[in-house]
Amino acid sequence: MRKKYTIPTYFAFGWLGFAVFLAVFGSFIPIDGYQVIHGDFIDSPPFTSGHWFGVDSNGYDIFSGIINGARLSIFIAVVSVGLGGFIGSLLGVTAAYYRGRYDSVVNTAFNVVLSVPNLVLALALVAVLATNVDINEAVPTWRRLITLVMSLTIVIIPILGRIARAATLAWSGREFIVAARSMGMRDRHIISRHIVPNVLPALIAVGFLAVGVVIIAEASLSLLGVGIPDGASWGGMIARGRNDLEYNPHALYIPIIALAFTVISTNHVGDVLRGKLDRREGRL
Amino acid sequence: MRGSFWVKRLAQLLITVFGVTFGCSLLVQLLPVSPAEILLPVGSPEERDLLTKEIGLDRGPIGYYAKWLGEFVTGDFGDIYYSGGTEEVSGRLATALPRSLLLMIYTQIVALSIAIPLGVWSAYRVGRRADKVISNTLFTMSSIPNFAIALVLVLIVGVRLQWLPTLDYQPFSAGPWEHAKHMIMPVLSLSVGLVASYTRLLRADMIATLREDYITMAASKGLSDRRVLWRHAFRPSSVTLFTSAALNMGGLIGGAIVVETIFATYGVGFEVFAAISGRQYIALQSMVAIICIFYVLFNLTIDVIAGYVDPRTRDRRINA
Amino acid sequence: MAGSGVAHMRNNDEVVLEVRDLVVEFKAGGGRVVNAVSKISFDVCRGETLAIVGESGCGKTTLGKAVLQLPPPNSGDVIFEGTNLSKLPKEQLRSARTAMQMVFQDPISSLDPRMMVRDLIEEPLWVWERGSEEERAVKVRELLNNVGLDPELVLNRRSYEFSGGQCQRISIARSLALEPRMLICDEPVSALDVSIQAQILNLLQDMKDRYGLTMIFISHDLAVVKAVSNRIMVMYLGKICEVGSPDVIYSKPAHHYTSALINSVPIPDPTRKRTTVPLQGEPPSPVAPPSGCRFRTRCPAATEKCAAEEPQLREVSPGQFVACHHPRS
Amino acid sequence: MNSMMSIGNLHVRFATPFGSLEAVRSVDLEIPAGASVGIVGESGSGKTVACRAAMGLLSGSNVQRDGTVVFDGKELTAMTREEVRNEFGTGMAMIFQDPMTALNPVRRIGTQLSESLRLRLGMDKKAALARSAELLSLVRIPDPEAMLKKFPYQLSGGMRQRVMIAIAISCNPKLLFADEPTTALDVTVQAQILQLLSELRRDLKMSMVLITHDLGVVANHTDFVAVMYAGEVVEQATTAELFANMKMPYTQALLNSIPNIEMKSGERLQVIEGRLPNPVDRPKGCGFVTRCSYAQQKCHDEHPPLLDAGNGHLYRCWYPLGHTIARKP
Repeated sequence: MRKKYTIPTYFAFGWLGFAVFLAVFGSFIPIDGYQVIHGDFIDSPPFTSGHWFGVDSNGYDIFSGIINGARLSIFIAVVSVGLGGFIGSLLGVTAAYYRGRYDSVVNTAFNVVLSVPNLVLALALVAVLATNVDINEAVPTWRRLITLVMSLTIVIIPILGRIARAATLAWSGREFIVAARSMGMRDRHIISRHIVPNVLPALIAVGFLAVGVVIIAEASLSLLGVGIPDGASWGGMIARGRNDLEYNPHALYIPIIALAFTVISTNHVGDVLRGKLDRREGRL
Repeated sequence: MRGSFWVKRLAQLLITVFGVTFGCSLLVQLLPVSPAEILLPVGSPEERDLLTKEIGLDRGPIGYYAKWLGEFVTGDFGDIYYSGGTEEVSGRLATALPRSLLLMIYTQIVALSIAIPLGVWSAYRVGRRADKVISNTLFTMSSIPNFAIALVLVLIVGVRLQWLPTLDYQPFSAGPWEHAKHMIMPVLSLSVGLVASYTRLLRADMIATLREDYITMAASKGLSDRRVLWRHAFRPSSVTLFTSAALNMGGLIGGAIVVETIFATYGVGFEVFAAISGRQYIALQSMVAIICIFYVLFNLTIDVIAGYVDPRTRDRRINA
Repeated sequence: MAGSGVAHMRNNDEVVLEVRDLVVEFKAGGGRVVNAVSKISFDVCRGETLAIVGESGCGKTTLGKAVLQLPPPNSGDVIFEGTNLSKLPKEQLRSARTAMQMVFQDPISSLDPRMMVRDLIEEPLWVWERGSEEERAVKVRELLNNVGLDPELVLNRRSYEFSGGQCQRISIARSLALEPRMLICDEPVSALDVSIQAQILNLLQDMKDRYGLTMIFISHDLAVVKAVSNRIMVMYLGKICEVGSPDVIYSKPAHHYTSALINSVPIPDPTRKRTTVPLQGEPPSPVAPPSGCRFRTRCPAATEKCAAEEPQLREVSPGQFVACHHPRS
Repeated sequence: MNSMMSIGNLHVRFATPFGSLEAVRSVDLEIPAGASVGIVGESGSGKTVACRAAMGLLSGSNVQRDGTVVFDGKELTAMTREEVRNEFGTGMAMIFQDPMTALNPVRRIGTQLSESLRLRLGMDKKAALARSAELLSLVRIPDPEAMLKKFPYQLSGGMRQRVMIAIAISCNPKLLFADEPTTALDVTVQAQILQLLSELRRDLKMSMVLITHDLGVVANHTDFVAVMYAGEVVEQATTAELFANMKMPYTQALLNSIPNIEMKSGERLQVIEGRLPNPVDRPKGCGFVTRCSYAQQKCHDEHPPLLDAGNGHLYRCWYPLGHTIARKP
């Protein structure tokens, strides 16, 4: 009875699996590190032997850059969506379940954060959080990474929090919640046994879309020069490729393609999950 | 009773502006160093004290915010500090805001005028090949970030074909074609994703509406498909579309940072970015406040539009 | 009607549930208030089935939920087996509620779609930690058998795999798990297909006998009510019109509203056409109910007195109470 | 008697992910001019689909319709969509079960009502609005002028249903399909609407098809009845004949399982056990065989044809009621 997946869906799962594989095991692949300079191959086009994706104008190998970028982009996206999703849904679910003053405070806070454009918020947070006591001293890389993840987490909280709140509002109107209350169930059990399992699928579906949002936001920040230092992420590669458009376009479009494929895949998976969910709920 | 709704709504929106700006001013307080030190890295301690007083940083978080708010409402948005002197934020915004507004308006016009017919048509042909082709293409388009489109446009149209200039902005007074030449690529980069998301929204709502009894009812009156689609189905299906369009306006005014940077359009987004990277926190606070006020204004417009598009929402307001 | 009054209260040892002057109001925005239930009193004796009948919007569902304190009423007392539920602290109310359970109108919405039938029915036992895991499993099977479902076939399936009638059986099994003494059924068959309604009604009767239940049966359908109840209470716009035994109420209704309701039910017999004129108009809004008797705007016998003075419930024949200034004779 | 509509061998199949679903199979139905024909059945019996298919209102790539429909001397099944559309409003009209969803929520009553007058009858705006007000008073809506300016959400259920009737009769249709017109309404309002429909039918000399699950409604408001089960017509006769001389065990079981206002209180209802057969995978014999208390081996093996008991009374049963056969223990 289960509807079979279509070819694009297999492709999306395949690509995401591949990207995650690269992110996790990329460092074990026997190729040169992304920062090794191949002086003889500067500006080599793709399919040069030993450099499948070519070499950029700094002499960096693009293939190993993509692999390293996958690690960074996916790490940042998964951590900030996971953390932001957790905090956001905690707030959203409890707010919608208990209602009252607590709910209006949470909802107002979500609205306040959402009224600032994503990128402006992330930029401002990164700028403030990554300021050193001695302003002339460079901020260490690990701190910039943490700052970036924190900022993107804060961007994600209200996005997923609002979804969790809306879904909880819809489910708590169902009569099985009244039934649970009438059998004397405690609120925290109602939330953990009845609300969360029903809200979770929708959140996971939207979570995939949020991964796309975060990957794009991170790349935008890198383009603006406030992302991961050394331009190691996909966004950083795009930013570097931009400087040398005319003679070395593949240094620009290869990371763009990698990024676009990843975002298309996460969006597609999110969409497929949501579609399945809608069909299931359509039967209820 | 309707009055009380608007009062409530306005209060909600004011709270939003207040929350955003107060949050911003708290961020300034959270900085591990005094903003005066950042703004005057080479100044003497006396000069810094003077600046601290001028900004109001010596008054504590609330005092600082009150001073900023007092000045903001009288139109004094603060200054941008250089090593050589200062520049008023209001002056910068006066050039940047019209650019951003035009960019936003063109983008919305382009996006909506493509998305509406496309969404209605593909909902009407739901499940057929044309609908599938449209949906899949749009889905792919919606996943491509706007900066990627911008960069590819620059590469192909600007650098290779040399059809359009890749940088700078020209006002309308410099001639319509000059103006348009500099706007086409930024507008295209921003609208591709919007076309896709608007079409998807409208298509989904239209499909749901077309299943309603009142559509069968309209068909059973002997009306043509075209009339049923546009007169009966479009309006009740368009609330989400217009809501989303209005919400995007705020984002387009301040959030088109990357595209404005790539094409050197220098609108509000670019100014925000410049303020952040130049650590002009006071200027940033005022700019974010402006963006937020626009967001709020567009939110109010949604309420008016939604009340017109779907009269049921008016009633819900009374019962809200 | 729509009157208040306590003349119909029985005050004997058999009374299990006593509700006094219950008021439920909702805020409707703009400072307006929906008068869902206005000062209603009634009692239910052990083993009895009280039917609450009325059209949509008369407050019958709200009344049923208010008895369970879901949510608690604005004022009034609900005294169940001598305990005043309206005055209990939260924790004690939680355990007191288990003696009264509810069956809902929408059988699909009342079951969590993510849970298997096994867990759905075990849940109340789990909440109160009744018995060991094995004992609970045995109990679940017994309950399913009792409501006419084969445990082997249903235990590991989820609610969306079942039809409305089967869901309602599962819902009934769940409500019986805690062995309540009272069951409140809120329109339990109105969402079901005609051929299924009878199955569920008969099942409820069987369960009542088997578990010695006292029941409150809420419905808009006079025919359904007649089949199951011992005592009928007719409601209109948050007030009581008439209380009495089914036979009396159906054969000689004293309230004009009751009589109109009975005459509106179509009889499946083409040789006997209704001759009476149907009641005109529709119920007014509970936000601004009419003064005096709330039914007067549609009543064929209304006089000035009905606008000025609210009728109180009074006995017109043994066991039949009516709130009307000009009852039908 | 002239025929208003004659449906011959109508089949409707839906393509679903689970296989082809035959919602209507081999339905033959005659609607005489000026008559009121009731179609009775449970949900899923195909009664609504059959009527919409006959009108040509089912569209979509997954629907397949076969058979002939002749309306007022014209063969609808041989006409283009455009030609069929020209029959709507002036020839055929329809009213729906749920007045909440069948009126466009964002357009004023006046606009919705005058639309077909202007487009189909070519009236100008002023004349159309004036005629709209007349139509509203024809369906007994007080203050029609004010009603024209209202939105559907501002009306009660009964008022919406009246508006819908006004829209349906606005172009003087010859045939009105009423799909469960009172199911969503309260009993007292239901009686008003049914009476209104009967009067309008008489005054405007319309034919009417009344689709319902309620045998009580059919008994009082129709001249002919067709009973549908699992996509087929299983019994068909004049209303008087059907109730006087039931042939089909299903029809009788349906009648007996409905709670009847005239039964004794506490009396047990007769029950139809089981459920409708799965429409994707129908049994090869009689569709009712698994639920029928008279079923024999032949009923499992062979699909019964429509048989004639004389005077137009058709039934689809190997062992009709009155036939001497031992009832299954």
